[in-house]
This record gives sequence, C-alpha cells and structure tokens, in this order.
Amino acid sequence: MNVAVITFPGSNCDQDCVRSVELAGGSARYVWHREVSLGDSDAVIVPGGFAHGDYLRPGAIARFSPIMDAVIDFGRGGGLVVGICNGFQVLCEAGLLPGALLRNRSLRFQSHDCFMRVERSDTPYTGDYRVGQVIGMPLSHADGNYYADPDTLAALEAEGRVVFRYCDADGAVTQDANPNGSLNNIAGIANARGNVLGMMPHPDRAIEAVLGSLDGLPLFTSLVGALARAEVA
Amino acid sequence: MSTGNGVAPRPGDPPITPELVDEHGLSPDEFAQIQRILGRDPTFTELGVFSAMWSEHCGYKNSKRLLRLLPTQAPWVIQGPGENAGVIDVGEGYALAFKIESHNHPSAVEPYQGAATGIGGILRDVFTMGARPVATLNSLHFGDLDRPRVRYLFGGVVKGIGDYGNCVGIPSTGGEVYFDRGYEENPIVNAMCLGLMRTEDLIRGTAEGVGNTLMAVGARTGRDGIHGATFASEELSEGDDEASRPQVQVGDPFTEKLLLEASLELIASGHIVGIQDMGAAGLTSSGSEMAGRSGTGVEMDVALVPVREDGMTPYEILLSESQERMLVVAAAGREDAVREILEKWELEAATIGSVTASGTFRVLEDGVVVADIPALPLTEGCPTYERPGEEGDEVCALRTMDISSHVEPPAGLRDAFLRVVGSPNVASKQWVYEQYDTTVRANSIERPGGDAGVIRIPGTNRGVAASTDCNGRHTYLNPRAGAMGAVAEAARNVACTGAVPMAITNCLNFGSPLKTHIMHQFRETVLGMRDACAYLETPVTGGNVSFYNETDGKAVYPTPVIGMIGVIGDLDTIVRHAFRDTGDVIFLLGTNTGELGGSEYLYAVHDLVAGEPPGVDLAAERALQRCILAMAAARVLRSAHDVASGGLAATLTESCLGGPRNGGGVGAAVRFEDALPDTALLFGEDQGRVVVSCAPGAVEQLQRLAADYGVPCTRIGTVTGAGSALRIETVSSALRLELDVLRERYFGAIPGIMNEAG
Amino acid sequence: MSRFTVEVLVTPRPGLLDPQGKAIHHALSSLGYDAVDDVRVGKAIYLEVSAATSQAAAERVEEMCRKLLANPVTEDFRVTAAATGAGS
Amino acid sequence: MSRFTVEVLVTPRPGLLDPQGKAIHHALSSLGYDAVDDVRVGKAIYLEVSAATSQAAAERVEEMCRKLLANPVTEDFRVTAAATGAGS
Ligand SMILES: Nc1ncnc2c1ncn2[C@@H]1O[C@H](COP(=O)(O)OP(=O)(O)O)[C@@H](O)[C@H]1O
Ligand SMILES: [Mg+2]
Repeated sequence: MNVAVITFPGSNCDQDCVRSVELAGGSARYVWHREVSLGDSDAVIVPGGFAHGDYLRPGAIARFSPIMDAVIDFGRGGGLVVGICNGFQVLCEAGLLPGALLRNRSLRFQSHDCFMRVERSDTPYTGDYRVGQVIGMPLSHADGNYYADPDTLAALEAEGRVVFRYCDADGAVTQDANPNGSLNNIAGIANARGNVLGMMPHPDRAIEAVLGSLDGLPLFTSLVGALARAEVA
Repeated sequence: MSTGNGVAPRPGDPPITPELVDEHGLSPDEFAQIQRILGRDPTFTELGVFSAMWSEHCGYKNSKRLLRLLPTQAPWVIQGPGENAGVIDVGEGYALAFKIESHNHPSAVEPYQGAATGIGGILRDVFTMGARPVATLNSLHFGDLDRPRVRYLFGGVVKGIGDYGNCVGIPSTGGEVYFDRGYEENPIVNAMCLGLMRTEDLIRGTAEGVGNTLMAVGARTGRDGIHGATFASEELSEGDDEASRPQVQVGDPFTEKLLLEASLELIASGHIVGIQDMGAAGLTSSGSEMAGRSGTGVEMDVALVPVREDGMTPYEILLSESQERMLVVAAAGREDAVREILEKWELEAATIGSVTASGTFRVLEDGVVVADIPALPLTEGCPTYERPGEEGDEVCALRTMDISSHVEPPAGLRDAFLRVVGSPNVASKQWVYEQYDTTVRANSIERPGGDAGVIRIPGTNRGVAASTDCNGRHTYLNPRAGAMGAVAEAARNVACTGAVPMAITNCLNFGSPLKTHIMHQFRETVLGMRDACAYLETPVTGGNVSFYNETDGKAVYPTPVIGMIGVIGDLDTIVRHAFRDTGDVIFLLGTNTGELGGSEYLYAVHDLVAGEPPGVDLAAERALQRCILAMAAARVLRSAHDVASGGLAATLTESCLGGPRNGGGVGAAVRFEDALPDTALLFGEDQGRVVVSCAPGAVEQLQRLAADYGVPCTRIGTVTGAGSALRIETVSSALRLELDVLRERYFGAIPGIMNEAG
Repeated sequence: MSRFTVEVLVTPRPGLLDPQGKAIHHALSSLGYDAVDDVRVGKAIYLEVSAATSQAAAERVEEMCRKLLANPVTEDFRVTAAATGAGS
Repeated sequence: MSRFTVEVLVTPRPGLLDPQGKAIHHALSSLGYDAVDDVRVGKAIYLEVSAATSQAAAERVEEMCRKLLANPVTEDFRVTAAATGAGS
C-alpha cells in the first residue's frame, strides 16, 4: 500500500502529509510534479502550499504540471485522491471537483483554528469519524471561499457530497462560524463517485496532541484503512 | 599586492569629481583613504563599490567600535557576529541559526514590498548557513493608528510579511507591534528568522579554493534598489520625489522557495564550498565579503551575469539589489552537478568568474577590467568613528518631569483599566498574526498570543522558544535602562514558557549618528544591552544597525529590538500564559514598585510620554527567571505570564482571556495589599514580575521553590472558573471586570480600528 | 510575423460576489466619493505575441484564456490585440 | 447627471519585477505557446459613476486612482469613461 504525495514547486505541506500517512500506519512517498506516472500508488494526496506561487489563480498553473494528467486519469478511474488546502484548489482547477475557491470574504489571509461538522462517515476518508462529530483543526489560506453555481450547489447538497461544513464549537452551522464566506459553510466536498475529496482546513496539522489537536488523524487512518481493506478484497 | 593593472575609466562614465564623491556619501578623508588603498583614483564603478561597502549599512562606520563591547561568547555559541547569521548549539546534534534585520526605509516608501523583501532577505541569511528556516518573528513600530497613513503602512506591512512568509511556507511564531507618535513618519519593520540544521551541516559564506567557480544563482539582475545600501543610510526628507527615489524592489516568494530548496540541496550535495545572499549592495558585498573572509580574491565578468534589462552598466550590475539571488562558489569541476540541481528547481545558474589568489575584488566587463580592489580593505577597512554623545534637552526634561500629578485617572479606575487593555499597544495582535501562517510544517507548539512562540525541533521532544521585545518609550526616556529592560523582558518571556534563555540577536534602529543626542542614545543602549546580556548569560550572536530613521530632522525613538532564543529540553514541561482550572491559586513572583514612567497608562489616559522608565535589577531578574525555570521543570505551574506593557492590568486580563478562539476564558479574584496608588499598582510597568498559577496541592512546593531562589512570592488570589469576571481588590478600591467586556476591548480594539476606518 | 500587444481583461462573472470590489467601493465612500454606485475588480493581462495578423494573435490568446488565463466557473474575459508600440 | 462605466487599468511600472507575469509566461511556454515574448499582469477596475459628462467622470476617477486605486510607487494607471450600457 503506497500513497503518492505530489510535490509541486511551491508545495509546503508535502512533508506534513507524508508524516500524517505514516502516523496513521501507512506508507507514502513523494512524487515530483514533472513525473508523468503515479507508478504503483494506491492513493494520491495533493498537499497544501503555493504550487507555482499561486500566481494567476491558486492551482491554475499547477493543474498543468506534467503529473496532473496521471492524477486526473487516476481520479476519473475511481482512484482515491484527496486535495488539502492548495490541493483542493488544484483539484477544482483540474476539474476533478466542481466549483472554485474565491478570495476569502475578509480579503485577508487567515490562519487560525476552525471547527467543522462531519457530514458523511461513509467515504473512504471519514470512516473513522462519526456523522455530526465536531472536529477542530487549523486552517490557513487566502482563497478558501467555496463557490459553485446554483445548480452545482444544489446537486452537491442533494447528493450528500458535502463532507465537512464549518460550524461553531457546538456544531451549529452559522454565518459567524463561516471563516471565509463559503457557500453553505462548505469546508470539504467529494466528487459524485465519492473517491475524490477536497477540503480547505489542514488535517495534516492536527495529528499529534502536542500540536493542540488530534482531530485530523482519523482522516488518514480512514484512508489507510480503506486501502488495506481494498488490498484484502 | 598590485591592483589597477589595466583598470581604466570606462567610456561614458562620469568623471570623478568632489561632488560625485560627496553624492556617494564618502567624506574627503575617506576618499583619500580609497586613493591610498588603490594607489590611484578609483573608476566610477569602483567609487560605487566603495560607496556601498563603506556605507553605514555595510560598513558599520559609526557603530562598530561600540558594538565590540557586547559579549559574544558562551560554550553553546557556534558562530558569533560576522557571518550571515549567528549559530548556537540547541542539543541532540542540532544547531540553530538566527538573525534579525531591519527593512525600515523600504517599508516607509512601499510598505507591502518593503516588508515582504525584508522577510525574503532574512530567510536567505539563515538558509545560506545550511539551516532550514523553521520560524519567523517580526517587530513592528508605527505611529498612532488614528492616522490614515499609519493604517495604510500597518496594513501593507502586515500583508507583505504574511504573503511572503506564507508562500515560502515558514510559520510565524511571534513578534510585537507598538504604536506611538514617535514613529509617525518612520515605521520600524524588523524581521527575524530561525533555522535548524544538523551541527555538521553548517556552511559559511566563504570563497575558498583558488580556481573554484563563482556562480550567480536565482533571479535575474535588474535595476532595482541600486544604492539601496546607501539609501538605507540616509534620512528620508519631505521633498523625496520619484526621480531621486531608488526603485522599489519587488519580492517573489515563489522564487525564494525554490532558492531555499535548491540551496539546501546544494549544501547537502557537497558540490559547493560557499554560498551567500546577494543582499544589500548585491554582487559587490557578497563577492568581496566571501573573498575577504577567506583571504582569497575573486574575479568576475559582469557580462556573464543574467540580467533582466538591456544596457545595464557594470556599476548597476554590481550594485543592484534585485531580490532572490545567491552567489555560490562551486568546487572546480562540479559546475554541471550544481547546474543540474538548480535546473530541477527551475532556477538559472550562470558561471560568472572564479576564486583567485590575488586578494582582490576584480571585475571585468566583456574581458575589460572595470574594477580591481584589494578585498580585505574594502570589506574591513571602512573607517570607523566614535562620535561624541550627550543626552538631548527635550528628553531630559521629559524624563525628569514630575508625573505624580498624573497618577489620578480622570474618569475613574475602571475607565482607565479598560482604556489600557483596549489600547492598541496592549490589545491582542490577533488581527496581525492571523494573517500569518502559524502552523505550516506542523511543529508550532506555542503559536503567537502568549509570551514566546515555541517551535519543535522535528523528530525530538525539544523546542526552541523565541521572543522579540523593545518598548521604545522606555528606551527613549532612558536608553540604558530601556535596553536592559528589553533584554530582561525578552529573556523573561522565553523563560515563562519553560525555555532556558540562550542568546540574542538584535536590531538597533536609531536616528542619525551624526547628532550628539542620538549617539548618546546609541552608546547608552549598547552599554545597557552589554550589562544585561552578560548578566543573564545570553550572548549576542549577531544583529543589524539601522541609522538615519529620521524625517525632517525628527528621529524615531531609539529602538533596540532584542530577539531572544531559548531552549526547552522537554516539551511536556511547556508552560502557557492562560489560567486553567477553577480553584487554581494565583501568585505574583517579584515585587510591585509602581513605576509609571513611560507607561502605557500615561500614554493612553494622559497622552503623555514622560518620567523615569522602570529600572532593572539584574540580580533579581536572573533569580526570577531561574526560579520560573525550576518551577516549570518540576511541573508545578498551571500558567505563567510576565508583566510588561500595561502592567498587572494587562497581564491579569490576558491570563483570564487566553487565546482568541478558546471560548469565554476563565475568571479570577485577586487582592493586593501593596501600599501603592491604584494606578501605580495596576498599570506600573516595573520589571522583574511574573504572574503564575498552580493547583491547590502544589502551593507549598511553589512557595518552597520561590524561597530557594530568593524570589518574593505573594499569594494574590484564585482562578474562579468559566464565564465570570476578573475581580481585583486593592487596599483602596474594588473592581469587577466582566470577561465579555474585557474580551470586546482586548480582542476588538485593532480589528475595530482597521475594519471601520478602512 | 509581427509583434502584437494583446490585452486580456478578466472580470468576475456577473452575479458573483466580488468582495474586492465591495471593499474598494466602501473605501471610496469613506473618502467621500458618493457618486460611485458599483465597483468590480478583475485582472488586466498584457501579452507580447508574435503572429501574422492581429486577428491571429487575438485568436491564439483567446485559446490561452480558455485554457489557463480565465476560470470559466467564475470569470469572463475579453481580448484585444494591437500592433506593439501602436499605443492602446 | 448620467451614468458612466469607467474602466481603470492599473499596471506595474516598467522595470519593476512582475513575478506573476513571469510565472504566467513560464506556464504558457510549457503549454507550448512559444509565440509569447512577455507577460505583465495588472488590475482592471470598473466603476459605475454618476457625473455630468464622461470627462467629468474620468477626472473624478483619475483623482481616485491617485488617492487609492493605484500605488504611485509601483503602478501606472489609465482611465477610460463610457456611457453605461454603451459597451466598451
Ligand atoms: N507582529 C506580530 N507578529 C506575530 N505575533 C505577534 C506580533 N505582535 C504580537 N504578536 C504576538 O502577540 C503576543 C503578545 O505580544 P506582546 O504584547 O508584544 O507580548 P509580550 O508583552 O509578552 O512581549 C505574543 O505572543 C506575540 O508573539
Ligand atoms: Mg510577555
């Protein structure tokens, strides 16, 4: 079992993601953006950072990195792909996920803890959470304001593809608890098939008690568990 | 040594006249010395080179002699002043490189780019030592926030720091922000960086090995910031028009990130023998300093330097301060291997020359020699001066003013309390630090908001704590006491987290050294810093001097920013500033003396900067810090928070409220028996005090430890639990401050001003 | 082949919230500029392109817009080509 | 009083580094667009303004540019006013 963590020029969280997978009991390796094949990888993480400087629009240039054709094929074919923060932006630009991430409502970069409500526990990424569970972890972005046109948004909701929603400490989904202006407080979504996940907050920074939160670790243990089950099957 | 073989004036260069020499900031005596060094007149290019290297910024002409007084040694110091950054041993085979730098003038002209490029420069200083940057801090001083221009500068600087550091992926773990009319025209923008490496990976900025190859790496050279180094050494004046204004340097954090990764890979590869940032004075300072440090020479051809614009002269190429460039000395024969690493990171690398045995800094343009200067006299021979100093009349009057008539708060104690807690100087800097990525790389153990930031050494349970401190009002009124206080406070902040203070870097921001009252401030500052560092055993491993922070003759407050490093051997013993559990017992360590001189209270309530600032008892300070460390190691403490700006009022408020996103905070009830006026007690900024709390069962142990270290320890109250209030009784008054009200004042102050006023 | 300066104007799609435009509008109002009713903010990109004709240059750049320069979910674009140096 | 749409184009001053333009140029090259020689990126701001004449509208906005919309140290700007709805 092997998780590929893509490193673009400007990726900053590739190490954090590898470490998260390892702490969850899996193994991971770095795949440089100029490679054209994912090799024998069983899952892909597109990490946070500023791929290609985030110039033009976050993710816009990274989407054309040589490795992305392989990532897109892999995701379209049902392979597990998760994008965190900048990775979420890349996946939207690449068309693996619908919508776009606009500038935060505050117009400022925001770096602080946030709470999210887990909306689905039946995805390969959230099996170790409970539906309705309130989890806390850092977020850190300038462009995290999730937008999709009304039809797309309605489809996301109707199909239950909103996986994480910003909420307050008690789990209430309110505008006050919405850090960046995302429609419907969306913090993370899945594609129709459920194999591609994108999320803005950083589970990779909430994997040890000494960091202040362990709430990100289940995302990685869920992923590692899903891969292990697939191997057995 | 012979120079000048074939050096001839370049066609088109202006003739060397006394006026031109003067425009280059060189005195007639200095010019005569240049003629002696060369044995002839300099060419225009050489004049530019000397002017940059002998500027205040590179040559430290007016500060060097005094800086020699600072203590620089300790067994744990691996690299003291003189390199790109200082380095100390932080245990388990790790070394920490750290340094602070100013970018005041560029930030005054263009706050966003000025601050951004300041971060860029300090990161490069650290990663060229072979260390991976793991944290940044920033110390900012601005005028009062009610001025639109100040809000513009403040907003731009914070965004510039954030956008640059966030993109490179370095967490910000702390800093400070002050607002005072003393900085109205001249903001102080200092950036500090910490980098970690295995001790054996240390590399220095040297050009060793005759025949090795000089390579220019990274961004192309443009006409940006030509003579920035000289510019940084001149005052701004009202009439600065665009023509005379050097071009702004634009930062490219993405290229910086690539340069960072490529440099660390190059250093690890063993293909290179030296590397240095092309910072102030660009290719000139990096080339000549690397040669100077290793006693070799360098020869380079400017025609080989990749440029961004056509028609650049040797003068411009040598002095350009384009960002994100490095000078690398590659081992002969390894050039292709070097190029391969750089290509992977999509960076340009050009061979521009080689290391020679000549001892000179020799520059060609298409094979024609345009400069040939002995390297050591160029880098080390800058004349130094010790100018006379005397305290200014104005500050003397303020310092000795009788402030006793201002002890009464005009609208009552509660009003004064809320004003102090809601003053932008005391209020939470959340608006600032939430624009900085504080958690990237998942090693931030204590984020901004407490006494000092703490970063984990990856793969260990050790941490490095860091804090920047300088209360410019204190250093203005009494530079010596203020400087001692800055060192003491920085060390105390670090100690409050449970980390042992180890060493400092410093950034000395002053007005013109040509004025006697400024020289007095500078000298007194250095002496205060010397005493405090010696006593607290925190040597100085490097720093930066920024003079000429003046506009139209008005200088900033003397602002010696101290960047303190501490080491915590076991992260499980870390202590935080917030009160925790209901029933915990609160103590004051240290003594209340009620010193209101230079206090935030006088400024916020009486609009006054006056009085004698708090004195520092170094022996008591050292005992206090050792005591805190012993308590932390023994796991006696539930919280520790030092007393500084805003006095006990600020400290107690902060310990009750905790961080910005941790719910409602906890209440506390305290009582003071001191026979002091209420304002002096609550708002005095007396040094050497820490408010701590412990579980009821640990009271005796805590008291015993305090007695062991001879530290006054007064039981002042208890933590009263969630949702209540901070209640304070003194011998004459009782105050009840609802946490909601405190929250609104403390966290709402800066966002309120920045969001409403625009 | 001649040289063309191609101007690309990328603007937020109508109906999309434009926080940057809103912030500028707010700032202008507080500076006393009451005559401003709305502000929208986009990007202006200038490309120097070699092509046979200005039309060819514009077409090429339109392709770049569809591929990279604009995000079809959130942005519209407009392309104008002029001979370089002709002013614009 | 009529309504005008005023277009403001804000561009980085010549000689200043434009990292964003550089990155886009690089990206276009790797997508195979070799005919691009240079890219510069600025802002396009559209203001709806009430004024007596288009000239008055443009003058007003030029003032806003000097005050707020453009950074005189790093940016140049160009203002064009047209009656709203007249297309541009
Ligand atoms: N410019 C800044 N950048 C990052 N953190 C900051 C900044 N200014 C203040 N902080 C953080 O806010 C907290 C309070 O700052 P300050 O009042 O200066 O603390 P202290 O008085 O203990 O030195 C500290 O944790 C500090 O690191
Ligand atoms: Mg403190």
